[in-house]
Amino acid sequence: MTTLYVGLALVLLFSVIVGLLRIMWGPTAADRMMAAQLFGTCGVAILLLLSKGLGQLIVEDVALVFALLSALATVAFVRRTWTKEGPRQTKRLDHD
Amino acid sequence: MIVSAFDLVLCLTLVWLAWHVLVSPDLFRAVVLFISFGLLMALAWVRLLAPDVALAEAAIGSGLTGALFLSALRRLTPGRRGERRVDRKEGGDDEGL
Amino acid sequence: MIFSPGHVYGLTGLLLFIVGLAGLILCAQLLRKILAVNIMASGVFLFLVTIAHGNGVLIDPVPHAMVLTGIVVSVSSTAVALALAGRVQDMAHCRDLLKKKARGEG
Amino acid sequence: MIDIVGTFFVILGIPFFLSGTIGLLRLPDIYTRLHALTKADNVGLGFIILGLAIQATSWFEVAKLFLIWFLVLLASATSCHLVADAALRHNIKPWTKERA
Repeated sequence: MTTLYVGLALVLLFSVIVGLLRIMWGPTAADRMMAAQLFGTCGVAILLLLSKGLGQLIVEDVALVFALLSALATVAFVRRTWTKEGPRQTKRLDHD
Repeated sequence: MIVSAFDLVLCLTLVWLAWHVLVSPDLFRAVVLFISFGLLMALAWVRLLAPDVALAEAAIGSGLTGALFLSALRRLTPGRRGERRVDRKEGGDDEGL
Repeated sequence: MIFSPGHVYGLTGLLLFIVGLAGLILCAQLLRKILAVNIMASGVFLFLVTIAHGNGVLIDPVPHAMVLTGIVVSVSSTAVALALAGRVQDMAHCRDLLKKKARGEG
Repeated sequence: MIDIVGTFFVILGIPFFLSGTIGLLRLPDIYTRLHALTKADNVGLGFIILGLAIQATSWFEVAKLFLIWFLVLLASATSCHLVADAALRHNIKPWTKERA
């Protein structure tokens, strides 16, 4: 049982490592961010498989927190990094 | 056996990620690599039988720190318009390390 | 079992600390220095938790508490450092220690 | 018996994850990659969670597992929409056969 589930987690870890290639290549910033989003989902799955394979039930709570906060980085990216208008800082310096 | 294979792959990936966070020419790529580094650290805590630390790392390390860096990146990147810097079609630039 | 997790993760923590320290010294951009400090902190935490893990039978809770506190402290100090870096860039008009221009085509 | 069915579902979820990763690497533009990523991964995670929920020991655990799946669905739908919207606002043209 342990071997099977940890082995499946290892397969998903390899899938994450292959997904790193998209972060390295990614032509646009959004491609890189989407790869990070994939890691969030894969991380939840790996944590669940590890929790079953190693018999640690509390790890499911870690997966829960992962799932809860996985959208945070993407939202910060879309709202704060990849916006159209110029840097807010120039505006604030004008006020000073 | 399979468990130590998992450990080995995870550790190699962590070191590889840390190295590329520091040498990648594009700052945005470095930040995204750092976010994935934080995600994989949570797996390492689980393997070290520290689910309490994994919980804190999942909440703070990957969620909050990533958002912090992403929102600071806009202010700390050069160029009059941030999107020209972040949204280039070709690969990274070579403006120092 | 070929490797005990103590060996693998302890060595990884050490390597992360070294890589982070090298990045902190060698990289010029301020944001990358902050990233390097974070990586160093991760290495230290990994090493501490590995010590607490021992041989996996009896787990010491004190390093866990220290690492938990350390994670929270490191995120707050990261926030302060990022704010300071933004302030340095605005006042000195340079975004790294090689005095590259902050505004304009740089 | 229950263990075999649960393990079957868990193993069934893995190919969906792998296809999500392959789609992320091989599809031509950001919109198609978004599609591959969010759909394939959520179905894969759904199968894994179904398999684990079948083997779960308590109803509380089942509820927790499905809560995790619901949260991941919510997060990926939200972020997929946000990224696609931002990409359209950045004038990234969707891929068509003619422009390939």
